[in-house]
This record gives sequence, structure tokens and C-alpha cells, in this order.
Amino acid sequence: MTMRRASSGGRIDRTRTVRFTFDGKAYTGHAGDTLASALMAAGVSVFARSFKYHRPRGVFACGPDEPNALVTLISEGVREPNVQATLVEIFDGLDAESQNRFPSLGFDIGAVNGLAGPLISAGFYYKTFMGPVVGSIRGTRAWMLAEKAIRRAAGLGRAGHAPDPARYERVNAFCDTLVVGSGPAGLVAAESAAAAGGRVILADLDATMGGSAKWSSAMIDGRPAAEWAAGRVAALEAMPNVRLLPRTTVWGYYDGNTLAATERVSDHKSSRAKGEPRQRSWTIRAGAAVLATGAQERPIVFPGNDRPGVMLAGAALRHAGEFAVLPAGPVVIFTNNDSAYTAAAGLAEAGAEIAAIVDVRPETSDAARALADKAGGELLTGHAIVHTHGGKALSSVSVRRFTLESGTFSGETRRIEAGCLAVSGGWSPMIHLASQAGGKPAWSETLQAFLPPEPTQDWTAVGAADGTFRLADIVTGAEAPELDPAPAPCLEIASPGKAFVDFQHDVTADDVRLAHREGFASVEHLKRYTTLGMATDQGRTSNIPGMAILAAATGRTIAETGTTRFRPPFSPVSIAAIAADRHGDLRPERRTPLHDWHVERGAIMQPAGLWFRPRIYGDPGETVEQAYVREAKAVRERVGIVDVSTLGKIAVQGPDAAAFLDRVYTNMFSTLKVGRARYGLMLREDGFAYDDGTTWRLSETDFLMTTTTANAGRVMQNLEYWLDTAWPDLRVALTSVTDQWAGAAVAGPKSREVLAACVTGTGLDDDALPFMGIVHGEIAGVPVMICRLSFSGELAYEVYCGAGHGRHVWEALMEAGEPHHIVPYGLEALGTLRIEKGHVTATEIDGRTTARDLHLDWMLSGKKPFIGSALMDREALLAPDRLGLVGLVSLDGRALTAGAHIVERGDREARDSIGHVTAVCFSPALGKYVGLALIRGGKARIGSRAHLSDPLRDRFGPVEIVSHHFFDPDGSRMHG
Amino acid sequence: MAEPLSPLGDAWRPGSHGNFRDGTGVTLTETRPGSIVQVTAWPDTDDAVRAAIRDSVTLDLPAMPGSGVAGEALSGFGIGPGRYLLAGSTEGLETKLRAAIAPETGAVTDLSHGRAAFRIQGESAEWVLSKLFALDFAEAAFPLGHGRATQHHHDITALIQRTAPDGFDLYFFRSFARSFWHALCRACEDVGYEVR
Amino acid sequence: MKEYSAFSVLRNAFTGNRDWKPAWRKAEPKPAYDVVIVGGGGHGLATAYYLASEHGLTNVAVLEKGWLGSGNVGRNTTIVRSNYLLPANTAFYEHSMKLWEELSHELNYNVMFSQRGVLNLAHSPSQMDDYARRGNAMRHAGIDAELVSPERIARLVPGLDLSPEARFPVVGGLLQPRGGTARHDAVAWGYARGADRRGVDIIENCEVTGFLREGERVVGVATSRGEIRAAKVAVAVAGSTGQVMKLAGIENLPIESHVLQAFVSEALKPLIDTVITFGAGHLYVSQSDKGGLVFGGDIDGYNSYAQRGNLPVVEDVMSELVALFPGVARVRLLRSWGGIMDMSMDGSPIITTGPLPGMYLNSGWCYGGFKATPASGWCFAWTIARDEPHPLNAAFSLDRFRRGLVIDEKGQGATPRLH
Amino acid sequence: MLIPCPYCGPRDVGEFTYQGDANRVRPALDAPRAEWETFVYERVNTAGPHREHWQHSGGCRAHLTVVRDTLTHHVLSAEFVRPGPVAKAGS
Ligand SMILES: Cc1cc2nc3c(=O)[nH]c(=O)nc-3n(C[C@H](O)[C@H](O)[C@H](O)COP(=O)(O)OP(=O)(O)OC[C@H]3O[C@@H](n4cnc5c(N)ncnc54)[C@H](O)[C@@H]3O)c2cc1C
Ligand SMILES: NC(=O)c1ccc[n+]([C@@H]2O[C@H](COP(=O)([O-])OP(=O)(O)OC[C@H]3O[C@@H](n4cnc5c(N)ncnc54)[C@H](O)[C@@H]3O)[C@@H](O)[C@H]2O)c1
Ligand SMILES: Cc1cc2nc3c(=O)[nH]c(=O)nc-3n(C[C@H](O)[C@H](O)[C@H](O)COP(=O)(O)O)c2cc1C
Ligand SMILES: [Zn+2]
Repeated sequence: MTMRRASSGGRIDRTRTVRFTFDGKAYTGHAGDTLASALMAAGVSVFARSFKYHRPRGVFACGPDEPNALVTLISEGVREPNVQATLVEIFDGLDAESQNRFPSLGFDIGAVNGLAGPLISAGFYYKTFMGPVVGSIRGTRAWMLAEKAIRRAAGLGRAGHAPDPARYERVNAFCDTLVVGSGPAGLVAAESAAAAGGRVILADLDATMGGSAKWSSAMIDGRPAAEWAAGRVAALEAMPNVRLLPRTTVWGYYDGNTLAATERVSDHKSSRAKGEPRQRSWTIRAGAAVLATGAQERPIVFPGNDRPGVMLAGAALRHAGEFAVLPAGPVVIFTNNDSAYTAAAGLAEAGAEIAAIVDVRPETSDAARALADKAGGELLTGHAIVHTHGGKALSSVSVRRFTLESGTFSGETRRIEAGCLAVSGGWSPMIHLASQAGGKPAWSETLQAFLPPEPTQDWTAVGAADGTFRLADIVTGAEAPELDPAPAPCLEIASPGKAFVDFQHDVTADDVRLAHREGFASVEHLKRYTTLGMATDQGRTSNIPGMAILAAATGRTIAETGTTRFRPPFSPVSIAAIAADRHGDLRPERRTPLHDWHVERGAIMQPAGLWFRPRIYGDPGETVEQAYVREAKAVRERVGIVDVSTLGKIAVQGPDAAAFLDRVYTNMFSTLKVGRARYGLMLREDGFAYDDGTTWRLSETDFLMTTTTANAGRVMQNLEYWLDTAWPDLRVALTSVTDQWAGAAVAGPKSREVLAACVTGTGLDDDALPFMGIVHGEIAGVPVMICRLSFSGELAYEVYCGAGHGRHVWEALMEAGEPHHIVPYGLEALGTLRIEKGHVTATEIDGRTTARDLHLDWMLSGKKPFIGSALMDREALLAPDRLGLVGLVSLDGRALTAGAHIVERGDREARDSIGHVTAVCFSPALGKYVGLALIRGGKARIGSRAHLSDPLRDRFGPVEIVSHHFFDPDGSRMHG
Repeated sequence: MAEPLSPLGDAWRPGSHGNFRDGTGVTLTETRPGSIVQVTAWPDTDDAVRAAIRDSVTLDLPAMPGSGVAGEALSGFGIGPGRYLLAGSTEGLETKLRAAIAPETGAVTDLSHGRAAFRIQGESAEWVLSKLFALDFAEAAFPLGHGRATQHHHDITALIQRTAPDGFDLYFFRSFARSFWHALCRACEDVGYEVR
Repeated sequence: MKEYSAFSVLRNAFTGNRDWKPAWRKAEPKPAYDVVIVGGGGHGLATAYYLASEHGLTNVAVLEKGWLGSGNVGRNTTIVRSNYLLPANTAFYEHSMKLWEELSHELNYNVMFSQRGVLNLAHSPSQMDDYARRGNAMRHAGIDAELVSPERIARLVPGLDLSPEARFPVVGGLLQPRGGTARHDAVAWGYARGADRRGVDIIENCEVTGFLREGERVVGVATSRGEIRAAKVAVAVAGSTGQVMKLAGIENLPIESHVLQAFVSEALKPLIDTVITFGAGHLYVSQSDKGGLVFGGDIDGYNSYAQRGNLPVVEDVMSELVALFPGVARVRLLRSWGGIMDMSMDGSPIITTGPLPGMYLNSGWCYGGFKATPASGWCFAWTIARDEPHPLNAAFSLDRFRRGLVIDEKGQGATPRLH
Repeated sequence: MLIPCPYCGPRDVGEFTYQGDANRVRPALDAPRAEWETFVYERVNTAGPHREHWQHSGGCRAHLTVVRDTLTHHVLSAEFVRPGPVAKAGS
């Protein structure tokens, strides 16, 4: 046992007992405990197995620095792997599991990897498994076999498949000042910003505000620092312009002074209140940010430094101060700086036995010496720890006399009994956020640390985050010993044995030197070759020692060596927390006014972009093909109705509307008469076909443009772009009115009769409503606008009304169609009807075809230039061997397949693709399987035979290439 | 003629929902204005358009971007350069405006069916809306009568007017109404909300 | 210690790993070379390697402004596939795939090429048809491709949300079994070592700051480490193409530089064994051998030379990942980063002689140049050595845009952010 | 990243659509083909302050000419492309 609970002290609530489990075993702790502190208090010393060598590891740090004690939390059946036990607040029912061990934490087979240490040193896998080997294990197969095993051995925790029932949400916040970190520096900054009257947000990742003041032994304004801090927090809380965000980690510093933070709203609770999210993502747009993120302690690297029981001195102090968890046995302090003396004194005061303070420096300051006296135990200056001993828990340390300048040892090795070795290699300002929004961090030789860089955004760093380590320099009225903040430049004790730099990734000091030997001498190469700093803690405790070792190997300074780049997030964030409200609600749904009707009618709804559209209205027992054939047939023989509300609709209004349309469409619109519609084609600026639709002239200055469903948004943006950037002088207003109008197309020989039965206020005969004419009337008392146009090739009308009346009008049309057995039809039938007519849609206007490829050249006006006209006649766009639109007829009586290719020869091995099939159907009108295709040479091949080649679906067969106008090529039906 | 149908369908569940620990945070209503009309001025006719609006429907819109007037029967606010959204409790607003604004002066576009309108009111209104939009809803930044054009996620365009110290009217593309309503209700759950 | 093998690893283990030598020499720039390659990314290094190995040109230098592999080769999501639609691309990327399959052996360096399959998910019947068209184009070009059913997907990818209630239900997918991933850094290091072993000078921390000219002709480069003359200067600087070509007075190119972010989660035990792409948004994900989910989505969508992106894309990508794999909700994002993409006007690459005499250009890789690395180097080396393109890269010319011979996989036209 | 829309004030980049390089000179519709080829396919791809078009598509829908440093993402200025009838939203 390495730790125990002190009988008094700490900020835990001893009156409240909390029950939880770890690896299935029941434990208790107190309210206010972390999982780490409660387990340590219960005598647990091994928390996890390391990544590569599966070495037993205990708690090393306290808070987000922790590299070892990672656990998996399980709640609501959902697994949350790799959580630092030092950050988990315990609650009744908490269920945690250790990771990366088999069969158990105590006995882990993976530990044999440790014996193979030199074999699996940094980069070994680049040098093996290169194949080809013998026999069937060729090329990369040998590696893939090894990879399977490696993947299984690697990785940390295990994720599950169960969906997360918890909710997440985002909140957008605006403030004048965001203060990150609520230690003494953050509190002072927040108070002064708040006093100036601006809106202030103060965020801290801890559950309670106060930072290091919570466990500091310093006095401020004559009170213990913790009391002082509590007072400041209460004062801030009372101010209306201040928002406190505890349990909130600010993790990303993005452009425009936009900071991302995650609040752990209910992770510390047994159950969530109604509507309460698990976590809340804050997007904070701050006028200015104050980074008061404090500093983190780093270790010294020496052999055996990863044994459970070795921990950071500050962490040992914090565990004692906050949680009353103390080393059970004697404590040895190992340091290169004064701060550990505070830890020694604090630990002693809390009840720990200090056996020795081992300091690599030959001398120490008076203030430190005074603390050493207070702490008790031996003071061994000019000494270093050279090894540690014990099994899965520390029992003793080896100490030798040490010369700082030369890094050499002298004298005998001495063993000192110790249950805990508290190490301090000095402190590094937490420059993570600052570096995300700044230049390159600057190395301070005095502090042996990187200081915040020059800001590239509006922030300032204060307190320990800025390298101000003396409390008195942060808060006026602070009394603390006058310690020297500068550590000795000594971060490694080079002595035989495995000395760990990156605990989590098992990167040793030798690995760092090996990488250097192999030429990986840039810090960024070191990182990538050894994976140092790439673990879940992102090298919080390991980067600086690693850089120091690399610098020593290269003979450069740490300043020259530099540090790796800091990137969001500051510490790991749940993926769902960033998805926030889009977890479980990826994209909104768009519904037409007739959506509910379709569903009630049994339509199979299909996503189309964000919309849903009926695919078929299947009768019981019908296949999709039977259903669409029935629907399409009804249109050809009688009458059908289809919801066309999803078509993009754009109001183009203004004195220059017609002139505008002439420029954006290939054909002429200024000549269109009021009360008439015209089919229009748009090209892109590069001359390729873009979109089509009909545009209706409602008055001299009012047009209603329709676009394809898929392109509606893009076309709107393009029109706005052209209007704003190309022709700002045109008086044209563009408005999306897609949602204003419900649209129903009534198609079929009986369509006029259906309308006649329900439309009032207008004539419907050829005179009143000729082909492409528009009339206004009423259906069921609802004003409607009717245009006689046809996509199906039948006599057909599009009926538009206000969306709120869509269902009224639709139902009236259905009723009027009852005598003619009107049939609602879906996308499949719509597709069938258009294939029969050879009309193109997105599968043919696929961004690579031209108007000519699609035989729409008749729409290219020669009388005016338009968007795309300048580039549409380039040779490559006119080449005779381009893919052109044709029709196909299946000659073997079987269905064609969309996406099949067409080849000239009839054998299955033919690989001379001359094009592909874009759309297929069984044509009830022709009684055959037909399709549209884009084929090299296009029209020139009409009349010839070719073959379908669809190796993916094993469909091969002869086809005849025909005109794409399969049915009623002269259009007599729709005109008739 | 029948009443226009609400786009909310069965998503509209009147009554109390969510967490009432601290009382009702907000009330939600679908306001169903009789008219929603957009008016667009040409680059040189903004003053004329506002004058025409003032004279025809007695709504005196200030020139400042995003400003507006919130009234019982009629509200309006700027939604873009030279562009205004007007909402009235009764039908026929478009006809009046069309009569007053000739094409040479500006364009009048009827959106009565194309946009759904919700009202959110209550002490948590700002909190709830700040979950849905990247806007500063504090009264100093978003004063009474003013309007904002913004979006929910990437997909849902929203026009928002502050119509009370603790209340906002939201206008959306109708086809998104039900989806947005779901999102809105979800965002309200932690404060307790009443649908009326 | 030249050759790597299991045996050499074992022998070194006994001697404390003290005898390993640098993977490549830290070469000092010489005054002149036959070929100078600007850019020590995957493509520049592969080009050097194939110049030496295929064309016997070894008096070659690769100049890298930072540390080797600091560009996109070191920051991509490692997906390798040849599932293209258009003939020029299918042929080129399949050539690359074949080179990948032998690469570790060829280089005597394990680039960890893992043919775990690339699966594109489809969410509507028409998307399935699109995939069928693409898959059939692949099959016609002799490339492996399969259409897979949701049932098969369920077996291949446990944990994927295949429920009909999903916002965009999965209706099937296109699988390329030979597709997969490779260890990105190892590709740079392996090519560097391979080129170095054949005599190529790899010169790091050597930024090209100008071009030496004799009239129109490019005859060398000015660098942060002095002037270097060269009979041929080849530029393969990916996202920096615009900046570098400006040094040669080329102000305009059919390229825009955009930032693409990528993401890695904390390490997990094996969870996803295939490369998965989402078809109703933009997301691709695989799991690294170390255990992190490596994933990405759309580019941020604006010109950028800053290797950092912004929140909207981060949010999009996370929401799509958790929609596809609901079980990863509480898995945590470990790190995000950005790289600068050389987006071309049709989304396809440029590998060409010119635009100036003595100069050669390799660019336009968009999201997809990692998988191209071997073929790009191979074709570029050919083009440099012979002063004309190989048939495999003949279509990737610089004048194809003006001439209308665009190779537009996505059909988006000259809007780089949409490719 | 925030873009200060002259109508709406500073808004998150997520509300905007990038509409590309604004350094290009748009030819007249009937301009010679070569001018159009240059306009459509050539980009200066500036490293540094870059003139570009953004549409405030999730707001007032106006197109803006924005000068933004492509090395730092700092937005240096933003104004309407189409001279609008409104004064700048300074307040
Ligand atoms: C986030 C991300 C994800 C991606 N995912 C994939 C994927 O999954 N699959 C895929 O196939 N592709 C992917 N890509 C694309 C792929 O990484 C690139 O297309 C490819 O790496 C580019 O070629 P390269 O390796 O030569 O480029 P780089 O590695 O960028 O090499 C260019 C080099 O030129 C150097 N340089 C620049 N200027 C100078 C100068 N003046 N002097 C000297 N040197 C200079 C740079 O420092 C750099 O090292 C991704 C890219 C990114 C950024
Ligand atoms: N060498 C030394 O003696 C030494 C070194 C370092 C610190 N100190 C002492 O530490 C104190 C420094 O005070 P301080 O206020 O600068 O720091 P602090 O450590 O007291 O407070 C920093 C706070 O920031 C929070 N934080 C850090 N990153 C965060 C993030 N991304 N999001 C949210 N919260 C975050 C932490 O949880 C912590 O509460 C002083 O008392 C000083 O004497 C001494
Ligand atoms: C495939 C891949 C996997 C990565 N895995 C990790 C990882 O496990 N841990 C980590 O910290 N970073 C990981 N990274 C990210 C790198 O740390 C780094 O961010 C990236 O290479 C870009 O470099 P930069 O951040 O220094 O600019 C990974 C990167 C790639 C391309
Ligand atoms: Zn705006």
C-alpha cells in the first residue's frame, strides 16, 4: 500500500460516503473525491498498464497532466475509455474499469513485452515485415498478419457500440473578457475585468474555482489562500456581469478570438435532471481572453521512474491538500528546484513522514532550507536518485552523490526506504492555448521553460501561465516563502536502466537517443519516430524532459531544439460533445406541405438532399417495379398526381428581371409573354450544362423561376453572386420562394377533366390555357396558379397554391380525380415517365456534360451572350467522340441496370467501355426495359447494337441504341 | 376557404414540458401571422421604399441596418441591405404594399405561406436562443424591435426580431419548421416550457 | 548497417541498439545538380527515388524548407485507394496501387501498407447507381471493386449505424478490398532513405527563395543555404505551389490553396477494421495501428496558407462521425491539425513539363495526393528524365483547363473548394 | 473566424459561403474566349492579404469583398460588393 487517507484535512466531505466500483470491486470514497484519490485512499496503487510494455502504473500527477491512471467509465451502457482517474469526480454508482491488461490488472500477459524491450525499441516496425516472403504471403500480406497482432496489443481502452442516450448541447456566448483558469491570477483578472463593467466569463476545468489556492499553504490578506479564493469567487458570483463556468475546459483557440470550451454538466452526478445535458459545448466569442491557466510540473527522468509510488511533488501535495490522501510510508522528495520544498513541508504538515529531500543542486536557498527544516528528514543536496526498487509499489530508492555541472556520480549508492518518491523537475507554464493563438513559444533559460509566444490574437497571459511563479507577484497581500523559481537545468539522471520519458507511450530516454542516432533530430521527427508526446496527455509531463534529452544528444540548447506544435484540443474532448445538439440530430429534415399525406397514404419516403419524397405508393404485396409501373401506366392511360413542391422556386423581380434572365439562361426570356412559361437551361461559366427548369412570367417585372430540387440552393446562390458581382446595376430582387408554394403536377389524358371538376374562376381550354400558359383560379376556395406544362409527356398541369393550403388543394384534386381513378405517383414513376420522354435530370446533367451532349443545343441562343457562352464552344466541348445522350432498349427482355457500362463486343470479358447507363426503367408505354445512356459518339450510334456490361452485378446482355425520345417524339400527347 | 395548415403537424403538443424545477422558463407559440411580406429596395430607392411602407401601412422603419419596429398588429425589420420583412396579423398586406410600391421603386414578395413564425417568450428566452444561434441576444446587443438574419446549423435560415424585453419572433422556411421546432423544444427542456 | 531486416533488428537489440545509422545522410548542398527537386514531401522524395532507381539519375537533390515530411505527407488521413471514375484517373491511381503493393519490399522500409479495404457508403438508390458506374469503370480497368449490401456491411463494420431510422440510412456501398491505409511518415522516411542510398542528396532546412534564370530558362534555385544550379528544376510543393511558383514569376495558376483539417481520437482497441466514407456528407475514417481513429471531412473552404482551421468544420466532422458510429460518442478527440491543399480547377492533378523551360511541375493533389505518392513520383521522374509525360500522366497537363479537357470527377466545374 | 458584415456586424464564418478570388477581372459576357479562360481557371492564390468574395448566405445574403490574410486568417476589411443603400453597421 502506498497511500492512505489522513484522519483530518482535505476538502472532501467526510460525512458523505460514496459507493462506486472499479474492475467490478466495490469501493467507497467521500463526496469531493476523485476516482484517483478515493482508490488511493483505499490502498490501490496500480491503476493501469502501460501502452507498449504493459508495465504496472500508478497515479503520477493530479488533474489533466495524468499520464498513467487511465480508466474506462461505463454508464447507461456506454463506454468512455481513457479517462484520467484524477479528473473523475466520484458519485454513487460510478462504474470504472482498468484498461490495456489481460487477464487482469494485477497479472498482465502483455508484460512479457518488457523483456523484448530492445527489440521493440523506437521504430523497430519500420525495419521488419517488409515482404515479399514466400508462397502466398506476398507483398504487404506479411505485414498485415503482424499488424493484426500489433493492433490488438496497441490501443488503450475499448469503445463500445451502444449509442449514447445522453444529450449534448451547444451554447454561444459573447463576452468582453474570458478568463481561463481560476487560480489566484485568474481571480484577480476576473475581478478587475468585472469591475470595469464588461461582461466576464470565468472558466475552470476544476469542479471548484480557486486553482492552486485551494491547496496552497500561503496566506493572502491574512487568511489561508483557500479562504481568500472562496471569498473572491463568492464576490464574482454575485456580480450580474460575471458568469462562472466550473468544470469547463477551454480547449480550442480559434480565429476571431473564438474559443471552444466543454462544460461537464452532469458527469459527476448519479442521474441527470430532465433536459440536462451530459456535456455542454461553449463557443465563446471574447473581446479579449486572459489566459490564467497556471503551470504544470514536470518530472526528472531516471531509471525506475515509472514505478507506482513515484509521483510529481505538486501532485502529492495536492492529493494531501485537497483529498487528504497521503503517502502511507516514508516520502523521499527529489527535486531540481525550490518548489518541492513547499511540497515537502505541506506533506509533513498533513501528516506524512518525510525521509529525505534529494536535491541535484549543491546548495539551496534559505527559504527552502527553512521549509526543509519544517518538513523534517535528511536534506541531501548535490544528490540524485539513480534507481527505484520494489515490485508493483515503491519500497526504496537508490541515491548517489551527484555533480550537477558534469552530470556525474561519486561515492556509494545509498538506499533509502520510501513508499513515495515525490519528484519535481520544475514548472512549465501552460502555454497550450496561448500557442494555439500565437507564434513560436520562447524558451526561458532562467525558468527552464517555454513562455507564452507573441499573441496573434487578443489575449494576455497572467500568473504562472506567464512564468510569474511567485504568488506575491500575482496577488497583493500574499505571504509565501521567498522561493527561487528557477530550477537547475537538469531533467535527466543518466544511469543504467529503463528511464521513462513518455510514460503512457513507454518512450524511454534511450529511445530518444536512438531516434537521434537514426537522424530523427528535429523535435517533430523525434515525436513522430518515437511517438513521444502523442499520447492522450499530449506530452504534458514528457515533452520538456524529452526535448532536454534530445538537445543534449544533439549538442544544441533547448531553445534551438524548440518544442512541438500545440494543437486543439487542450485536453481530449468527447466527440459527441463537439457534435453537441447534432448528436442524434445530424441534419434537419425538410418536409413538403404534403409530407404527412404521403406517409398516411403508405408512400415509401426517400431522402433527397434534406427533403423526403415518395419513392412509390406501394399497394400491399407489390414490388417496387410493380408499383411504379402501375403508377406510370395510370398517368399514360388516365391521370396521376405527383408532389413537386421540392422544386426550387425563385422569385426574380424588378424592372431588369427579364434582362437578368437573358444573361443567366442560354435561351431568351425577355420575349416571353406575361402569363406564359418557358423551359430554360443554365450553363456554368466554364460552358458545361448546369441546371434546367421552367420559368413563369407572372407580370412584366415578376418571374417565378423553378430549378431542380438538388440544385435549388446553389442556383439561388449563383444568381445572387452574378447579380452582386457582375451586374450590380441591374434592379433585380431574388427571393427563395420554394417554401411559399405547394406544387402538384396533374398529368395524364384525363388531367384536364380532373381540373375542370374542381377549378373555378378560369377557363382551362386550349384558348384560356394553351401549352405553357398560366392561369389563376381557385380550388376549394384556395387561390391557385396553374401552368400547363409537362415533364411526363402527357397533357399535364402544375398547380401551385400557398403552402398552407397545399393539402386542401391536393385533396380536392384527389377527390376530383376519383371518377378517373387518379393515382398519386412517386419518384420511380416520375423517372419512368421522363425516361420514356428522354428528358434529362441530374444523372445526365452531371457537371461533365454540355448542352450539345444532351441535345439541348436548340436552347443555345445565337442572339445574345449568356453565362457560359464564351467557353461552350471550345474544341474539346465540341469533339465528336464526347459522351452523348442516347436511348437504350434491352434486347434480352431483362432489366437494364443504371451504372452499367456499355461495350461494343458481346463477351463478358469485353473491357472497351464506350459509356454508361444513366437511368433505367420498365416502360409500360413501350412494354420493354429501356434506359438512357451517355455513349461515346452519342447520336451517331443510333440504330446500332451494343452490350451492357455490369460486372459488379453480373449483368451482361445485348442492347439496341436508339433515340432518347422513346415515346411520342413529336409531343402530340402533351399538346393534344 | 379553410385555415392554412400549420407545418408543425403532430409535433405541436400544447401544454407544459421539460424541467419545471425553477418554473416556466419560456412559452412557445406558433404565431401564424396573416401576412408575411418582404420588400426590397433598389440601391437608390431605400428611402422611397421606407416612405411607401410608412404611408401605406403606417410602419415607420428606421434606416439603421437591422433595426425595426415591433407592434401588435404589424411588425417589420431590416433583414439585409435594402430589404425588410413585414409581418401583420391579417391578410392582405402584400396587396397594400404592391399598390404603394411600384416596380421602379422596389419589389414586394409575398412569403405568408413560405415562412413559419414562432414566438419565444420568458426569462430564459435568451438562454434558449443562444443554444441555437451564434448571435448575441443580450438586450444591449439586440435591442427591442431590431431584427437579425442568421442561421441554425448550416441549413436553416432564420429571421429573428426582438418583440419584447424577454421575447423574440422567429421566421423560418416553412419546410424546416417541424425540424426546427423539435430543436427548439429540445433546447427548452432544461428550463421548462409551455407550448401555447 | 545498410539493410533492414528482422535479423538486423535482433542483432542490434543485443548491442543496445547503438549501431544504427541515420536513415538518410544530412547532406550539404552541392553547387550544382542534374536535377533539383523543390519540396521534401512524399512526391518530391518519391520523384528523387524513381529518378535514381528507374532512370539512373543520381546527381539529384531534394530541397526541403523545414523538416522532411513536414508538409501534407505528414498530416494526411493515410487513405490509399484507386476507386476513381474517369479513365485518366483510374489508370494513374491503379498504377499507384500496384506500386504500393510492393513498396515496403522495394524500399526495404515497412510503410505499413495495410489493404484493409475502403468502403464508400451509399444512402439512396441513385447513389448506389453512381457507385455502380464508378465500380464498373474500375472493373473495366482491371481494378477490384464490389457493391456490398447492408448485411455484408454489418459484418464488415460492426458498430456502424445501419438502422432504417438513421437520418441518412445506409442502402449499400462500394468496396475496394485492395484499398487501405499506410503509415504516412514512413512513406516519406522510406523514400528518403531509398533515394539517399542511391546517392540522392536530401537537404533539410533549405528553403527555395528564388529561381535562377537564364532568359526564360530556369537554371537553378536560390535557397536559404545558397544558390544551387541545376539542369532541371522540379517543383513538388503541394500546398505551397502558388508561393513557390510566384518566385519564378508565374503569378497565375489553376490552383488555390485551401486548408483541410484532420483529427485523431485517443487510442482504442481495434474498433474499425476498414476505411469508411460517409456518402451523405463528407467524412472518412479509419483506425491507426496505434489505435486512434483518424478522420476528416471537408476542407474549410477558403484560401489559406495557415495550417489551422476553424470550428464549423470541426463540428460538422464530429457530428458525422458520431452519426455513423454512435458508439464513439464518448470517445474523445485527441488532436486536430491542418494541412494546405493544392486544389485544382477540376480536382485532378497536374504533372507536367514547364511552365518555363528547365522547369517541371507537380501539383493539384487536392485531398487525394497521398495515395498518389508512388505513381506521382514515378510519372514525374519519367517526365523529368525524358522531357515528356508518360502516357499515364499525359492527361494531367497544365493547358487542359483552357482547352476544356478537364478531368472533373465530381462534376463541379472550376470551383476548387467543391472538389 | 469572424467576418464583419457591414450590414449584420461580425458573424461567425459558418454563416458565410466562400465565393472565391475577387482579384479576377470578370469579362463582359461577350468578351473574347481567352479572357474568360483566364477568369475561370487562373488564380493568383495570394499568400498574405487576399481580396475575395464571401456571401453572407446565412444572414443578409449580401456578397462582400473581404480582404483577409491567408497566412493568419486575420480579416482586414469587408465591404459590400454591390453598393448597398445602407450605411455601415457601426453600432
Ligand atoms: C489533412 C489532410 C488529409 C489528407 N488525407 C489524404 C488521404 O487520406 N489520402 C490521400 O491520398 N491524400 C490525402 N491528403 C493529401 C495528401 O496528403 C497530399 O496530396 C500529398 O501529401 C501532397 O504531396 P506531398 O506529399 O509531396 O506534399 P507535402 O508533403 O506537402 O510536400 C511539399 C513539401 O514542400 C516543401 N516546401 C514548400 N515550399 C518550399 C520551398 N520554398 N522550399 C523548399 N521546400 C518547400 C514543404 O515544406 C513540404 O514539405 C490529405 C491531406 C491533408 C492535409
Ligand atoms: N515554481 C513555483 O514555485 C510555482 C510554479 C507554478 C505555480 N506556482 C504557484 O501557482 C500559483 C499560480 O497561480 P495561477 O492562478 O497562475 O495558476 P493556478 O495553477 O492556481 O490556476 C490555474 C487554473 O487554471 C485552470 N486551467 C488550466 N487550463 C485550463 C483550461 N484550458 N481550461 C479551463 N481551466 C484551465 C486550472 O484548472 C487551474 O485551476 C501561484 O500560487 C504560484 O505561486 C508556483
Ligand atoms: C495518421 C495520423 C495519425 C496521428 N495520430 C496521432 C496520435 O496518435 N497522437 C497525436 O498526438 N497526434 C497524432 N497525429 C497528429 C500529429 O501529432 C500532428 O498533429 C500532425 O502530424 C500535423 O502536424 P502538426 O500538428 O505538428 O502541424 C496523427 C497524424 C496523422 C496524420
Ligand atoms: Zn450580413
